[in-house]
Amino acid sequence: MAARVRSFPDVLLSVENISLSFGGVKALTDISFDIAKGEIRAIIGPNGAGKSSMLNCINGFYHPQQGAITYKGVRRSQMKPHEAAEQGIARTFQNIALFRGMSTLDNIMTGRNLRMKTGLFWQALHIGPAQREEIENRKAVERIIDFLEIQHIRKAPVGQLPYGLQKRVELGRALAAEPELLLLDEPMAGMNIEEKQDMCRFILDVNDEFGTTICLIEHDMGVVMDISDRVVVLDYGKKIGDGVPDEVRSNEAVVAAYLGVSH
Amino acid sequence: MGLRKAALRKAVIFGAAVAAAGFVATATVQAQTPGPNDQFIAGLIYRTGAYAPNGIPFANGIADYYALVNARDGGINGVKISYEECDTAYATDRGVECYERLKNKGPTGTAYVSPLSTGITFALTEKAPIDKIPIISMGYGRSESRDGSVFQWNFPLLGTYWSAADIIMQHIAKKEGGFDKLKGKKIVLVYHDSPYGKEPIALLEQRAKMHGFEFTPMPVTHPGVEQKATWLQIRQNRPDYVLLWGWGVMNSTSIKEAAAVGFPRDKMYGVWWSGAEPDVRPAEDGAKGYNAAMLQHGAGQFAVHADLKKFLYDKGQGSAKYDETGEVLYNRGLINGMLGVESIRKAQTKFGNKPLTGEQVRWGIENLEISAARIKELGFEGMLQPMKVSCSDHEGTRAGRIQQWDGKKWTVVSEWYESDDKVIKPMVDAAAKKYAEEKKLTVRDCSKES
Amino acid sequence: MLYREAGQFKTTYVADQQIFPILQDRMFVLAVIVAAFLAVPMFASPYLYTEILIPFLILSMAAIGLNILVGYCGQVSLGTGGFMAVGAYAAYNLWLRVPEVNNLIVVFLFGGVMAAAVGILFGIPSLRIKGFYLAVATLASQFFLDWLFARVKWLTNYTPSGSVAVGKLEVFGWHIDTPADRYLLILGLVVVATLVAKNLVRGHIGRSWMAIRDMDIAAEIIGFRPLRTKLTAFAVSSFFIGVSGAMWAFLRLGAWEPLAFDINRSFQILFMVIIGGLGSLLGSFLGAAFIVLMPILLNQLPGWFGIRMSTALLSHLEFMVFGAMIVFFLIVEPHGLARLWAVAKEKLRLWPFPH
Amino acid sequence: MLGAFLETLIGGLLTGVLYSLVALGFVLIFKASGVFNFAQGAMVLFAALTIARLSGEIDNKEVHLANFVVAAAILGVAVALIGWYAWREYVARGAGPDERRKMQMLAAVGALVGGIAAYSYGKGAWPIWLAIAATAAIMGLLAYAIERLVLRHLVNQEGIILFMATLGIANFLDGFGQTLWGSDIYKINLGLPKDPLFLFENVFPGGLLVDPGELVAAGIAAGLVVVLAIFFQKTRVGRALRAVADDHAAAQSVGIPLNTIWLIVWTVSGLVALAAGLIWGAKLGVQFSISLIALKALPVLILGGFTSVPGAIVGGLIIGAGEKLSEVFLAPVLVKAFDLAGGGIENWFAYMLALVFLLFRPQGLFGERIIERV
Repeated sequence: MAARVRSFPDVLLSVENISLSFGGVKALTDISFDIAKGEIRAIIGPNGAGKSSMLNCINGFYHPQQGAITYKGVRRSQMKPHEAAEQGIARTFQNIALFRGMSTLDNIMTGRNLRMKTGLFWQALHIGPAQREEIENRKAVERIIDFLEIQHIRKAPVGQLPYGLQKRVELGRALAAEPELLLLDEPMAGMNIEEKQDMCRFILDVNDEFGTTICLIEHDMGVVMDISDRVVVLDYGKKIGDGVPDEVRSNEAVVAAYLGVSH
Repeated sequence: MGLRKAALRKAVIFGAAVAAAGFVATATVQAQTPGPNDQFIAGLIYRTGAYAPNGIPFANGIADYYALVNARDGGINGVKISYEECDTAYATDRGVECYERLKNKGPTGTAYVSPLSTGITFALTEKAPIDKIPIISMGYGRSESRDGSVFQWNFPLLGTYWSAADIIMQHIAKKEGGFDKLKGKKIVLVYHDSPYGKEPIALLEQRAKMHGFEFTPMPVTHPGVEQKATWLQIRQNRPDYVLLWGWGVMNSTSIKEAAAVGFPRDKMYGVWWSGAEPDVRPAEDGAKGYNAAMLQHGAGQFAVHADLKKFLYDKGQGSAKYDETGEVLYNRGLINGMLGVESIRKAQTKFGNKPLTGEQVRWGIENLEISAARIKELGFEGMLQPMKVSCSDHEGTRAGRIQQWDGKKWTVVSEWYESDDKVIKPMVDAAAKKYAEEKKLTVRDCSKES
Repeated sequence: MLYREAGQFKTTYVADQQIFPILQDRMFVLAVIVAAFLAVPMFASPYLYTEILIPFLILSMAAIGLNILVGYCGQVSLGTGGFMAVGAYAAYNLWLRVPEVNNLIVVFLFGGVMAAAVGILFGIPSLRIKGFYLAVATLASQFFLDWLFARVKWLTNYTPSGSVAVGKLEVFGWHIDTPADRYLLILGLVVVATLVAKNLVRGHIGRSWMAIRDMDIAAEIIGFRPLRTKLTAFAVSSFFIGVSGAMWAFLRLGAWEPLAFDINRSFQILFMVIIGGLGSLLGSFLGAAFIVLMPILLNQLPGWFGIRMSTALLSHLEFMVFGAMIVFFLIVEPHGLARLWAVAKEKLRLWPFPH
Repeated sequence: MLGAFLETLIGGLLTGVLYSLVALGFVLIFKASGVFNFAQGAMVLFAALTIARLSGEIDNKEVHLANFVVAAAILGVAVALIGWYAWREYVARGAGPDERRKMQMLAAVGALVGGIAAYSYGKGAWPIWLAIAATAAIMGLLAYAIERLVLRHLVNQEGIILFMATLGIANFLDGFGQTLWGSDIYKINLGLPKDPLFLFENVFPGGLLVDPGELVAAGIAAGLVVVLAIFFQKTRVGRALRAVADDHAAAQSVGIPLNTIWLIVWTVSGLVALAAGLIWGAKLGVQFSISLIALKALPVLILGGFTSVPGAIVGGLIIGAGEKLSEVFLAPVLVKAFDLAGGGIENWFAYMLALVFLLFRPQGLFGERIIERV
């Protein structure tokens, strides 16, 4: 499958000159790039390149010492993670971060939490608005369960599911929030070919059907080049390449970084 | 799972072993369920926990007296006493559980209950009128409960904490040369932070107001092993006297800390619950000169002890060692037992020689009168003053003395004092009235009681 | 063979979201509740009421409260006794000072609300402090509250002894005098409280607690506000604990002092939650039953076999066996009695076909 | 005023050293096994009771024969179980020299315990050093029993489960110790000086009060802390302990036997309990109440950190001084201002102090900053 060439006029999020360090250790240095509305954007780079740190900055978990992030036209330097979530940024995690004590259904329901507003009183009685709200959201979650083809594990505790399914549930939880921007941290790590194909299909479908903008980190170059519209490459916390897959593939610095050539 | 199975097997073996050992060790002692003609008495005592050193001798004394009555007299006018202990560990909730468990035992339920804890007394005060079981809180409990018109079921026999505090203050005043000499003096109360320790504060505040001395209460938290800050403050404030309202290990710790900060022990006065051997012995020489009020009796062996030796200890049936039967708290247990037995005896004159209900025994206590002759007959001469209980006076007597520890034994160092009813009576009336109003109780008219 | 769910299909989400989706479970629970309300009063003795059923029910409610905090939200607290005391003393002061409010339910709710407020206050450090640090930090509330009720004279209506007592009680004109009255009132409140707790933990609030418990960072990134979620848990938990504290004081003790709510109470309730099962409402009941019954049983067992041993030995043995049983249960089933129950049920469901 | 302040400060610091000692017992076990050992207080009581009863004059006042038989039976069962375990290992693995030595040690310890029991109930009091040595052996045995019977079966359980298990152990030990040795108040006579010292009497009116007994006790505690520090830093076992504390799995993978390490660390904290019991017992008398001093050490833990030995020491001093100073100088002010029924703020003040500190520094005094990752 050849790389797709699509055009995206609107910028959804732009990262400007971000620098982040932990007690003197530089994790990110002066990084800038943007994510356009509707595209699939990949961040690649060797281990320790700062990819996950970059996602953590975008959704407010880390606070970069320098630079700013503009999202939907609003520029901010600091933000709390739940604020990012409220503005429509959802994500999955490199190491599965499901709520192990809960069932698949409940895990995905947590993704709807921002849309569930009834207060303690109605919740305590579990009638009227609370029950209506629960059922409405349950319907939405059931659509996601159908979409991800995980009906059979609906009531199973997630801790006991195989790895691939857990990843899928985690994607479901992120989707349940109906995000505008979906951050995926290595969604296919540790999967076999079949599982990867399934996951690719889900990602592309999400992008197509719901118009969700996706930013993903992935190591499998084949997958990245196939599904992403644009790719940004990090190495040692610095940006060394940015562009459509074909450009990146031919970028010398990128090739050097991946082949381990010293520079 | 193998691990768990192994653990399970192990625990089963272990539990079985514990149980078996327990059975073997105790099978020699036969069970005593109260018979149909026995007078049942529940014993809320403690031989465990933080207050065991003081609880054990008292529990031994009370148990021995009942055993003596059974062995020597064949019971109270032929009605055998069936006595069962329940360990409260000085904890209110456990005490209430013990009470609930034992209150209906035997043919007529327990004759009365002596909780040996002011906290438990407070809790049972609410239950007694419903269950119709009298409470003998000898030398402890609610001070205002001596007013029988409101507290029909409470009997703080031989003295309340207000009486105790008043007797100590009278003694101090006498040493200083009169109450008017107390003006400007500093008196500190070091107290166990519980209803027990707080009881005397009201009276001492009243006396402070009357005589113009400066009164400072200083609480010590349960169980009272940490008193450094308290005694450093005492050292810095240099009070003229320190009153001690402690219990258990708190008492000896206070005396030790007093020695450690160099506060003169002969300026320390304990209540009668802070004046026994376990309180002074651990402090060794540090306790020399320490004073305490006496609940009538002191240490020493009297006529009744000869009976105890003859009927119990010579047969190996005593609870303690015979040498220890003259200790202060053991003697107090004896007296508590005796007053209970005499109350039942009194009640039998009206209701007949058979097991009596708590309600009947209540009448017995309220009409209890023990003359000097009777005291002698019972073998308690030298331990007790004559007393008379009535509807309006559930205390019976308000007399007390002061004793001093000379490093080896307690010696009586004062004459008899009687607490001043001019001070106490109005306080009792006011407090009882407040209680009755809070609880919306109907008050008895004592003038109409026979 | 009776315990089968075959043939019970759920056609609506409402049906699927019932508390007990299996018909037999529903019948069983209903039967237990009916029996508790109707059958028990026919044979129960005052001792059974006052020393077993009433403490069991009240402490079950406290255990439910603590379970919400520890089991559902993952915040270990050793301050339960203190919050019970808040409930008790708040209720006492309302009852005493506003005689117009003579309805016990209102009094208890007030106790619960005050406890919730205090719970929120002491829950604030949970944002920064985690795990055992938080557990020990909650002891601060325990000791502070103990002290407060022993020292501030107004709270105890200037009683010289610091011990307070309540008198005649009533609910909507129903005088609560006998143990049976107390039992029925408590039972009613506990049933309602359990239902409320169940509704909360199965709704979005409950999910937010569990999310914080299972992985607080992920929960925050998904959009939960950690502080608000934790404080909700502290508030709801303390509310239940406060109501149970008020019930403990009014309906169990009648007269009490701060010592009734000391640190041992906190440990006792934590025991119930752990032995019963973290994150299980059923476990709260099982744990409470175990912890209430075990000491009484151990204390009386030798007597039933006609053995009389010295009181001290009996008490010490009780300590030892109790301690050993705690360890034993933790080894056999760290997830608590509720898990044992669930395993048994699962077996029953498949019986007689083990696989 | 300055005199009063200094005096209180000194008294607080001396008390603080003892808090440090108890806290140290907590820290050792938490560091090596992640267990928040609430039985530390019960261990202090058990050790103190054992010393007091072995060295004290013999009177069987309330230790009835029946109690003794039960206690001996329980102890016997415990020893037998351990023996059974060792035997199983012996059969399963073949008689390695290690196993044989273990069994010999076991037999020796069992015999020692039996000897102690028989001797102490048959004859007179022991000299204090012998009582201490025997108690040390018993604490070792206790550690062994706890490791075998409890901890081994709770490996990989959550912290709170382990915490609850230690509460169970604490219950058991409280009952066991008192069944065995009685619940009266007993003396430990270390010959500590009792008369108060008054220093600088020409500088401060009345002099500065120092309790020489506490001074000696603090000296012993400080010495013990130094010994422990050397043990941790310089010896092979100490290094292994630190390795285990850092990473269980890694330590195991390089061949450090986890069970042995746990045994050692529980024994060491048993010895720390012994020292604490000795000092507190000599000061206050030995009674059930001293098992409650464990509560006093908890604010030290959160202030100093659960895993930091220097934290326990410095934390203990701060808490000790803080609570005494607050009680002596702050409490009277509060009492006046709010018309309270007496002070007594030291019980919660230490916790509040630690709590407020934690709000600003969640990792404690000497902990490292926590970086959260996803």
